[in-house]
Amino acid sequence: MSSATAIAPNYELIQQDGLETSLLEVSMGPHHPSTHGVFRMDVKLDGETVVDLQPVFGYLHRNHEKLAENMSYLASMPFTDRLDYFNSMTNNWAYALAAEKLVEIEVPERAEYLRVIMAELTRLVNHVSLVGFFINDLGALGTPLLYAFREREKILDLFEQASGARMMCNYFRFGGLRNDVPEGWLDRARDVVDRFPDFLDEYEKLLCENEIILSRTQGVGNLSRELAISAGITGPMLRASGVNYDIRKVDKYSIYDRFLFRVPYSDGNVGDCYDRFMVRMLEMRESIGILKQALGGIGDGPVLGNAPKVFKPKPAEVYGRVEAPKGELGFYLIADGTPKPYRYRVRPPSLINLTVLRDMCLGQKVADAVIILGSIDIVLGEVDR
Amino acid sequence: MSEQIAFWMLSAIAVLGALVAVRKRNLIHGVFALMIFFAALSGLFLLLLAEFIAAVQILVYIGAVGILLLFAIMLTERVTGDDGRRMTSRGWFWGLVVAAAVFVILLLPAIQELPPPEAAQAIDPSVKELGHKLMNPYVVTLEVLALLLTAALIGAVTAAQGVRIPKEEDSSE
Amino acid sequence: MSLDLIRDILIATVPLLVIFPTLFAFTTWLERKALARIQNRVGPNKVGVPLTRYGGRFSLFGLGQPLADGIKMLFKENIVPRDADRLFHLLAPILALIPAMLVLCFLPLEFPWTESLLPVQAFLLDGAVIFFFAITGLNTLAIFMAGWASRNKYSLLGGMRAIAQMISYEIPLVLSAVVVVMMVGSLNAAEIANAQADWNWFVFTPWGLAAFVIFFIASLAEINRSPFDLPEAESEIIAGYFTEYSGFKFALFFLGEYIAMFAISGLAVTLFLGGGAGPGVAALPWLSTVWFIAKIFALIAVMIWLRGTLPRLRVDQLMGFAWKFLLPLSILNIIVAGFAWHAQQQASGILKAIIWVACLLILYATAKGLDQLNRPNVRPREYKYAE
Amino acid sequence: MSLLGGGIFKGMAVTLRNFVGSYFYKDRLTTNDYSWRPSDKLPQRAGEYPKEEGEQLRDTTTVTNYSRNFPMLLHDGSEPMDTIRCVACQICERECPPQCIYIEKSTEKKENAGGKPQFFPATFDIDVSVCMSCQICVEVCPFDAIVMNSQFELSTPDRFGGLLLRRDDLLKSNGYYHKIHPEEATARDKRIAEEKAAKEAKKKAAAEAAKKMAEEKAKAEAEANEGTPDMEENTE
Repeated sequence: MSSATAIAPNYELIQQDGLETSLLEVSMGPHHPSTHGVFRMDVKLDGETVVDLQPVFGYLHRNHEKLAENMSYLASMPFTDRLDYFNSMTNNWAYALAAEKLVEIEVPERAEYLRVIMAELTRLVNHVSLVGFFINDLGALGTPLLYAFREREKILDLFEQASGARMMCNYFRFGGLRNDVPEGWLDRARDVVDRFPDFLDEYEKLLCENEIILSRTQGVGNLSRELAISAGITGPMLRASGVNYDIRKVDKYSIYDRFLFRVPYSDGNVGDCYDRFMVRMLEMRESIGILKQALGGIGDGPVLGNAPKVFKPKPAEVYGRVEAPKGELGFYLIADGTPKPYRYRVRPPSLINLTVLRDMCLGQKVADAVIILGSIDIVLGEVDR
Repeated sequence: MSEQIAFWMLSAIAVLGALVAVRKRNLIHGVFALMIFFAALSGLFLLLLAEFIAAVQILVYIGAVGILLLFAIMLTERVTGDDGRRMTSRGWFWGLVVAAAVFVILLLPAIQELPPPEAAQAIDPSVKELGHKLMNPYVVTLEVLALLLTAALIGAVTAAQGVRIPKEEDSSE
Repeated sequence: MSLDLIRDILIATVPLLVIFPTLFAFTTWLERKALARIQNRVGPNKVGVPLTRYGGRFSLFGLGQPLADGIKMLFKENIVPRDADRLFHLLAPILALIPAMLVLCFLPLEFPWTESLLPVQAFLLDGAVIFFFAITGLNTLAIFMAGWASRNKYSLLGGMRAIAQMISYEIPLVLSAVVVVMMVGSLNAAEIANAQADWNWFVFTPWGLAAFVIFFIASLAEINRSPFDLPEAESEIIAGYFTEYSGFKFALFFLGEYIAMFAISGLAVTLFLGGGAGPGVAALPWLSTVWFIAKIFALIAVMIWLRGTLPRLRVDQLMGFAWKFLLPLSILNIIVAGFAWHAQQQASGILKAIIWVACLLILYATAKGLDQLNRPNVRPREYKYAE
Repeated sequence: MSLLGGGIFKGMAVTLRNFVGSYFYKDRLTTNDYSWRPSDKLPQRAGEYPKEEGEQLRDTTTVTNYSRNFPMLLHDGSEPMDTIRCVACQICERECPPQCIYIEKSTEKKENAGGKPQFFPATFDIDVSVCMSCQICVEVCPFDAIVMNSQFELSTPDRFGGLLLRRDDLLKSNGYYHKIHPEEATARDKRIAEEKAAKEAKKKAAAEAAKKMAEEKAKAEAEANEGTPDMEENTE
């Protein structure tokens, strides 16, 4: 591609009599402080303005899908942790949901409650650290990020006590959970959840009115409602563009229909970085509401249903999806009667949300490209798989 | 004594800087050599107790003119030039003659050993005096100059904005 | 050249060369510690006496950390990119340090032991303030040099940003200092400091306060401190102009940056915060040096605090802030100060208070108006909820 | 009409509160100063990392009772190989997602903890540079022979042999297991006892059914693991 044809269609180069300005091509990444992993953006700059951007990924490709097609259903459960390593609980859940559809296992009620609790805690972890990273991309010296990590630590402690690991939880099983939570865990969780709103108040005070953050994020990286829908964007990013769509409400999977919660979304006028940031901030409050209801309503009972010891489903095709913190996470499985899936396909929210990066970045400054990428909320483990 | 040493050192630096600035093919190197020359000149002014002029020398010539040159050079294509090619010109002889003539004319007052003009003794080279002079007898000149510079600035901005060439395809944008 | 002259030169310059780099080492420790506490961390707390076996045992709050860092910097490999302009790559960090060290001697910092001797201190120059601005501007060149010589696109972007930013912010910086120069009627730093004796600090007047705020903001930009650290914006252009620097050259940049921080804070103290004035100075003259440095550290503490709190501006917003907000405001401030000063010559008591309040109101209203004009649509938004 | 720069001042108030609070509240200063181990006990060189059981226990005090790290093999009594629970059935080897276990079955049988003559693992290697601590092996083990250790200081200058845990490195007593994971170990022991009681109650029928099940399972798993790469490549 020559530089003349590669310029974005809606951008005009300023041309002067006899003076030609040339574009500066910068390869941002794969080792760049703000690409959230090994991701590369080939950016063409006119001064500081982005006139073209090519995302390049695949540096973290680990053959996730093909690996899973060559091992038993259960054995790929720990690999789903590594997709979006911030949210291993929801990854587990999406996979478990798909597999449970294959063999139709009843999930005990206590397990369902615990699943909801884990998923919403995961949402808190993800959103709170995403906001931290996002402000870090804006150039803060990590202060919001470290506050976020301080709170995330408390939730990770809960995860560790329940599952034995802080990030690679590997906690969900077909038909329930691997083990029950230890004694006193629910009280500790209640304590963490009760104290979380105080932290959110402080966080909002630190960030939501800051003039610099407001002027940096508003009007930057606009994503129109139409483009968001046609590109298949899901999750908070879609809601920030003004579409009211939440799989927890649409599918009512698990026991989400028992809880009262609201889904924040913007009026869809701009759909910029500020909307994406605020929608996540507001979603955390709703998650706390769900958590309080779930922790209040949970009863005793088994946590693992009547799962067969050898998981060998009949030939079928299923698609299981959950509202992961980053968007719709789906697993598409084709069983052919053997203990291994014939086809195993992940619909990663990060990758599909990333597809509109170029459209959002064109015409913005190079500093904006960084925060637009931050506001999409990608995890390269999930993008590259 | 120490003034003497300082004078010779500064003079040597100034001459060297000027020579390098003229001889270097690499434009950026040349500009920086020019700045060294300016800095040495400012030092010479300081030796003459003309501290305001010295400060202005740095402020204007290094801080503004030098940076302007750098920006201009950034826009040119072959910044580094090629040092391999020697710098020659057909008119070097006449250039030398003119340079010698200017040198002699500049040197004449020193050679003739004229008595210093009376006014020179009366000048108190303080910043305050300078300020009063600028604001009292020469205020009109100053204002006219300021106006001229402002006009130049606006002109530069207009020239730099250039002409936007509209694209044929999407005129709606 | 007599020995006396050499002795005097040494006495006048060596303290500056010793005290400020020492303070620099202390400030890096202070900054790391304070930022750590702001972020709920502990900060450096292990290194006591580096290179000895007592380092771990007597940690002294990690005070040995800067020393250990210095030793580490000295021994690190000096990496020069293959295509770099080797001469300029070497000169840039040195050139960054020279102006920063040079301007220190324009500060009215009186060391008790220089008083009896020949005062070589350059602050006796009549044009000290203007010299200060002239020489601070040289820093820009060093940064451009570093950015250009590294042959790295990020470095070049950083260098370009630095030049644009420093030239823009020099104007409000100088214009806000003009108010003080106008009031005192002198460019001499010592005279300006002396004019503020007996708590007549300029920061306690409305125009002085406005000028101080403008000066402080502009000085943050001038020394590339957060939230104006665009030339070294880590999340965008790696480390900007010193991306390709390592080892001791990097340390020199670092040192230059901090010395510039001291210098510009020192000028702010001189212009607005009464210089070395403070309680007890009349009785013990050497206290003035202590007060001066204490005030510098107060300003630096605010800078650290800002760094721990704020994200960075974008490059166009940064330029807009200088040209569309600070510049009009500082020009208005000069006019306001001129009128108010003449008005209060005749007035007294109540009338003076009214003039002051009016000045404050005019300045604040203008600032607010400019803010509204610059960012008309930027405000928190309302969000809808779906049940 | 908000105050000019009000948001910035609010933010600065928050950071100031955190700055001051970090001196007074444990909540605001979550960083641990690793005071649990005196500095003279810290390993001075690579290779000096503790391998003995007592040292490991001290290491594990920083992690909670619930954490898991790498697997270990359980034995019941004092002499490890006499009371090893593992019978080298190789289910874990087959199910291991990253394929980091290598087992060689012994040729002759030997009395184990249950008092019955059984096979035992002649070789049982876990490559901890590959292991991802997923605990699948623990779940699939029908004999409760493999559980998760919480020892984490395994760094070594030898990246091949040093990271390959042999059978004798892996063998840990049930008592050690009780120390590091008290709740889990108690629950497991209770379950084993219950199963044993139930087994004795209807020995015959259960034995019959179990045999059938095991055959089926072995067949299924043999199918499932066709074409998986040989472990030798990993361990060498």
